[in-house]
Amino acid sequence: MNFELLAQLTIAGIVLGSFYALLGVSFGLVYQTSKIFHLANAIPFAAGGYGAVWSAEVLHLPLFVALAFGLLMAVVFGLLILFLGYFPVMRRNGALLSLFLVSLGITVAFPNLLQIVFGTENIPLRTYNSEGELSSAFDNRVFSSGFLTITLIDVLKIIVSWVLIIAVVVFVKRTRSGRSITALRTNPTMATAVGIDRKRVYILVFALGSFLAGVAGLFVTAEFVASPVMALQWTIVGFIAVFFGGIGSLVGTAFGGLVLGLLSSLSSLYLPVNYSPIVVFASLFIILLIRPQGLFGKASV
Amino acid sequence: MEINKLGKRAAALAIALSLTGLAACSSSSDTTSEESAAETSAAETASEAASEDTATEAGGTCINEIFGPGGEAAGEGVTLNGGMLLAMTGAGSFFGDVMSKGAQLAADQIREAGGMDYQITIADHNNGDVPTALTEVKRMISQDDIRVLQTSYGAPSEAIAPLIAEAPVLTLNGGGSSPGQLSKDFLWQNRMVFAEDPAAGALAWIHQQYPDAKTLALIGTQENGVGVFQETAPNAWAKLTGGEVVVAEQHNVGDTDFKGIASKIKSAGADAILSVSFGDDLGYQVKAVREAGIEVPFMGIEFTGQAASIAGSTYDTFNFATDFYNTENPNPWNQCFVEAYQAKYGEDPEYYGSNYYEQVFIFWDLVKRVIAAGGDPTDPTQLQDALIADPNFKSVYGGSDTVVGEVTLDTNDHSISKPMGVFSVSNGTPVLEQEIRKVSPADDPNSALVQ
Amino acid sequence: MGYYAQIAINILILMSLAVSLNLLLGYAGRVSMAQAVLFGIGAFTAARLVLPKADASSAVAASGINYGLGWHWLPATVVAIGVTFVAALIISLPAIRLIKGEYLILLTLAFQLGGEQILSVWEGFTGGPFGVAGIPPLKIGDTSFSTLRESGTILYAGLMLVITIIVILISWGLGESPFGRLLKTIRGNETLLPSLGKNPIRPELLTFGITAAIAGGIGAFFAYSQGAMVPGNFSLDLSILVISVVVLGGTGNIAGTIVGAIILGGLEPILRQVLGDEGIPWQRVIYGAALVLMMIIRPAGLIPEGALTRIRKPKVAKSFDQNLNGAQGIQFGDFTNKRSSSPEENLSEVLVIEDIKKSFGGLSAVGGASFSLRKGQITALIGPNGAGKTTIFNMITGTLSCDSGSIKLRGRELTGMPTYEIERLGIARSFQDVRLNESMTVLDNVAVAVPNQPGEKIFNLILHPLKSRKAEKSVNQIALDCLAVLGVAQTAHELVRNLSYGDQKLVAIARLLATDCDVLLLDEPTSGVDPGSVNLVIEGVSKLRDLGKTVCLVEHSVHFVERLADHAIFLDQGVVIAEGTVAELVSSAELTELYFGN
Amino acid sequence: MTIDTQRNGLVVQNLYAGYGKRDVIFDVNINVLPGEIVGVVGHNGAGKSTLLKSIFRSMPIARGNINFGQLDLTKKTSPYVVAQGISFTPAELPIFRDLTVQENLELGAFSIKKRATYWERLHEVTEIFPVLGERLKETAGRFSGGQQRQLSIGMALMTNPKLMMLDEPSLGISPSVVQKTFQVIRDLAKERDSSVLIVEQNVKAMTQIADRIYVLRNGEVVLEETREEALSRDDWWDLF
Repeated sequence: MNFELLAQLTIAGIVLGSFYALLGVSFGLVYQTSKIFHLANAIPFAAGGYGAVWSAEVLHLPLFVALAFGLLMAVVFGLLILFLGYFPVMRRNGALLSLFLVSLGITVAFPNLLQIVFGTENIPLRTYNSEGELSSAFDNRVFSSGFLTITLIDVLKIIVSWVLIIAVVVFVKRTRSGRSITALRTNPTMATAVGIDRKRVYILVFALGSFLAGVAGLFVTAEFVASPVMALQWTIVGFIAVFFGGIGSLVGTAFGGLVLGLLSSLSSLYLPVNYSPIVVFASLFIILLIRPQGLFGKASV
Repeated sequence: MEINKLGKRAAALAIALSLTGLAACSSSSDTTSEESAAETSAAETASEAASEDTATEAGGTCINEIFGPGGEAAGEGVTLNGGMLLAMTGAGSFFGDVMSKGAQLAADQIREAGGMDYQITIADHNNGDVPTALTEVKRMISQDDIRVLQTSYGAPSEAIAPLIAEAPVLTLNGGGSSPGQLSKDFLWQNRMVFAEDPAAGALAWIHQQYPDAKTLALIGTQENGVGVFQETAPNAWAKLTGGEVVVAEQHNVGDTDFKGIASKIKSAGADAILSVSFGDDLGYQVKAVREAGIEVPFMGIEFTGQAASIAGSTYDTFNFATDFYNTENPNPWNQCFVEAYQAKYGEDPEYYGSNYYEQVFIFWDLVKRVIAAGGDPTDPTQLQDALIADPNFKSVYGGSDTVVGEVTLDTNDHSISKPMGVFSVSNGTPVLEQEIRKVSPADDPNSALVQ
Repeated sequence: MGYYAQIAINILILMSLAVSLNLLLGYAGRVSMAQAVLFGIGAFTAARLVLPKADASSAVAASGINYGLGWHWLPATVVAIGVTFVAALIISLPAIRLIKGEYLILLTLAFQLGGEQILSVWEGFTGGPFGVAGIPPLKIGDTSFSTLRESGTILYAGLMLVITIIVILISWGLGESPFGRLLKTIRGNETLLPSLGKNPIRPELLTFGITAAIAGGIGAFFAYSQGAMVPGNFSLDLSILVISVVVLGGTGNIAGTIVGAIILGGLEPILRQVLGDEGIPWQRVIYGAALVLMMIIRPAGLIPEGALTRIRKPKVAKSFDQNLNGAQGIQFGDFTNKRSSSPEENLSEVLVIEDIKKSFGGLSAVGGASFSLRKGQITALIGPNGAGKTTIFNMITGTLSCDSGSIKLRGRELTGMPTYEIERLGIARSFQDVRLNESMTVLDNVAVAVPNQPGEKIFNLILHPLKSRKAEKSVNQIALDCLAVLGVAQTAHELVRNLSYGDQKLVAIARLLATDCDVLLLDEPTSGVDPGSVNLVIEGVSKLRDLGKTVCLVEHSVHFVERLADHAIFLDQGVVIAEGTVAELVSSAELTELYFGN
Repeated sequence: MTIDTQRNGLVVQNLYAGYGKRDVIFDVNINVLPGEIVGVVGHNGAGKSTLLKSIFRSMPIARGNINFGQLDLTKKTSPYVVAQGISFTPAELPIFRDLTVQENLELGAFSIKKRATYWERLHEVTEIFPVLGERLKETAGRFSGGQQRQLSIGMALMTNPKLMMLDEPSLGISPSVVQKTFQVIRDLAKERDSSVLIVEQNVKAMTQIADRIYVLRNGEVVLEETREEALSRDDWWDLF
């Protein structure tokens, strides 16, 4: 056993897993409440990245304002999908599969719209410095200790993801609005009875979910670039984390994401890296067979 | 320029938004964005119009200087229908974009120089989807009556090989090589073919620069890796250093997370890295490797601005060995090309843009030869015969400030030889370090370094 | 022409995949995300088999990937179908047993994504990312269906049309057969089928397998038509596209799927033509937007299920009503599997229940009930809410196990038997809600209950199509007769969703009759029925008695029980408190207090 | 009957409602006067729950009018109805099992935005049902049936409703608890001058507290009478 490699892969796994957890909670919020296979979660992801890049370059916004603008765009686009896509179909009693198709349509159209509007090239996040020049907004620093290294963005990924996940969990658990989400999910009849507006809860979860997706998009943009297809490979990760960890619980989803990341990373201890998706999906397959409620889910579903 | 472009995009975004009904809510914001749209697009048109003139002049004159006068012998009055099979949407859309720009510029220049009328039809193969590629090529053959084709990507180009041989359609591939495309009738490569071609030279250069390096790590996709992984690299490396390959990892095209591979390389303590991946993947790799604290030389076989933008400053520690296209090359045709390209598109041409630009000139050359021989210049068979008879063509690669470069196609396996070099990157711009050449596996890898 | 033929081939392949998936998604109500990888397994299997044998002397043999076993395409196709069928069974066995709804989606999704990756790393089989090329074209006699040439492409389009028609016929034949009727009945109603004496697992597994086998077969023809392919062709995108076709067209009907395939398969080439080179990214935008719009405008699909069902006037056996008066009953002929002849046949107590108990988590629901059902009589179970009436029904029919006690049908112990076995011995039940498939016709809803139908076995449908068709006629006649007994035969060819609730209740009772069971348990036959129709339901139930059935019903409206029941059993907290005629029971002050509270 | 619309009486006129195209209740006319306790009894499936849900506007209605005081609820939605001071307690799973007692009560007060009011009410409710006060932090799902029922009524009280609608509050609890619960409901209603509309199968328990009773049979109102009349009735079976 190579312990150095084990340790480094564990770090990589935690970074990846934290990111998965973030995406899982983002998707899970929406999915648990609405049961929509919200493939279009990719849109707020990309909207976040492009919002930041665009506002920094065109509106000359400083870094943190640009990031905030990106998050705003993520939420705006997430809600647009809800209002223009899902609500009309729900009003007509469309089945979940119809909603899935709406989601799919949006997911097909959006990256191409981005390509038309912003061009095909990768756009790095750049801000205007004090001399009025456009320069890279974010220089990734590397921290190392002996064999092990971790970058600033990786550290931020871990911290921000878990802070946000905890914030969301606490919000859902402790606040009045947050509890309306749990209420609607666990007992829709009673939720109606106490005066919870279903539509409002949907708006809330889509806003929250899109916000988290936007954060994920910002990470990718800050670390690498914004590109039209930046989100597509990540959307499925959200689904899987949710089912891996357990449908009923956000905490389960978050840990599911973490385990998924660790599994994916640590599998390269023994196997070539391109086998890690096989390991991930095979373990998902097995978990679904043994524990259909997910790794951390409650027994009754 | 950059601001203008993004401003225009902002306007387009606003329009897209109002389409979806958002902007309808606030009419005031709508008008402002429209105004700014009007302003920026006016500015844009003005600058475009101004540059268009210079382009025409520069293009028209310099092309005639290099390729001779226009007129009937140069194909005036001949219409050649050409197709392009590219990635126009999705992950590879950047490549499709620059490839089509290169070809379009060439068509314009040739027309202005009094040459053939080259008509382009573009097809999207949807990032290498084989069924789409086959359908689209059939469409171009039967609907657009294409006689020549510019294809891209390995798998679709390989898949259409029987189709173009049957039609026939004289086809050039300038990006995306694979062993399966070799020696196929009517299918020719004008991109240096295999990852293994520059590999020996690249490794020899590493050995020369870092004589202590004994262990090597290999990264690649399954597409490009096989030959290098199994044969070229281990053999050449052993001959050069007596050392061995300690890591050999393949990944999927489009992967972005290379932390695992980087950790393995670090753990194995490799003294040098050779990657035969392409496109954006390479940018992600370099960044991951450097951020894992690995300081050893990293050698790739491609350079694109796209990958550089991903890797950011870490790309300055990157070397690559390839038939790199260099905008600075003083070769008169190249300078004529670069100027015209900048004038038309407002940006420097990319490596792939140049390959597809050259291809159209190869077609033109063949048309002229067939006309001279009294044949039908739109017959793909006659065009290919002309190519086989003399596989030498002018090139934007190589040459000098007075002489236009030249490339030769291999009439046996339909590959190409282009001048290759090992480059380093400085502030995001490649710098030639060492010219190299392709050598056979049996030869001493050191002979790949051009003295 | 060649291009249009190629487009036609593409659409036909998509159509075949979607039509077969519709069997699973539309008819059985199970979403599978793994259709693309199954399609790919078929394609690569066939390709490997038909590719020429490696020739050692060949110069390019070194690249070594485009070689196979050199088989003829026909056996290769058969093997491809078989391999895919087996692969599908491997995933579906656990999937269907353990996992429903969203879990099945995810399980198949995991299979798809994992499978995709395996295909792309398994170079020996798929050739890795470059895939295989040089797959020889299909040949019939001397005619080569090479899609390299225009003529060959047109020929292949013709061949593909024939294959698609075959796939449509198979899917339509299965979907509209008694087998498909079973599937539609399972959808959203897993508990119903066992109560009609049919095991739902096998048809579901078979459907999974057949859908996959068709995908595998089409995969083979895809391979021959392409000549080259890569693992990337069988990605999740394709699975999603196929599902989209089904959902867009409207699940559960083949016409919709055909239209869906033409639209989704044809939209891109049309947009391509209209928009030209400049509009390539716009194509996808418009395509996606169109999908969204179509779902907003028609969320149930372009042709919703049942929309095309023709409303015909049924040929009701006029003479039947008269026959009924002679209490002759319905002639089931061969269509019964009821093992009713036993030595105790003449017992007046058909079903004897002794001291059955059931508790849930410590709470006693049924605390030792004993009673019996008398032959040819209507027995009512009455009692306040929570008296355990429905629980007792569930225990009799085996949906709930008994903690203790015995249930004997004509002396035969039933406890521990699965529901469908119990039904085959002659006990059928209805449910409080009607549990009809609203998108099927009334006749189909009833016909599904007729036992022993040869057409429910795929084996018979394939090997004895005529016999199956003939049998189907008799089955329909039986169903029609059952409807006639309940007086709703005139609605036979209408969709259930167009019926009033009262009529739906009658149809549900007719379905019970069609099981040919002689002990019928009715759970609240009049609940939710509008006042105008209640009498019809009461009449209908009493006709069951006229036909000699032994009936037990749970009914809350004592008002109606009084008019129906010969005998009533008063239950409270799962214990029999009293028995007697309804009049006797309601006159008891003690029972009144129990019922209305104290 | 004339109704004083200045006060918050509930008036339901010619109501038809059901699921999809299928109506379950037909031409129902009922009213609840301010401060009055009204019971709706009937056999299972008679449409009692449907009636409550349509008044609460949590299911669509086909025809008819629903007025509460001067407010027309016919075209409104549940959150609006709650905001007007009408509470609804469903028959089954009337609590959030996974949440604690306190969280349940907080959700019961969902429509109350003022924090101070919430604390005040919490205090009141725990006084009425001391067991809830003692076990505020416990998960509600662990409670006995009777305690869960108390919690559900406590949740309804959190809004200090002008009209409480209870669907089968006796379901799943023992007779003695039923009696106690009903007594609490009656006392509260009288004390606060609020109205109560209860749906029950348990006729006797009903007659203990209701001022007036409607009998629903197969979706139709077959009888309306006062408590006194109901108490003297011995032919209940006829009405069921």
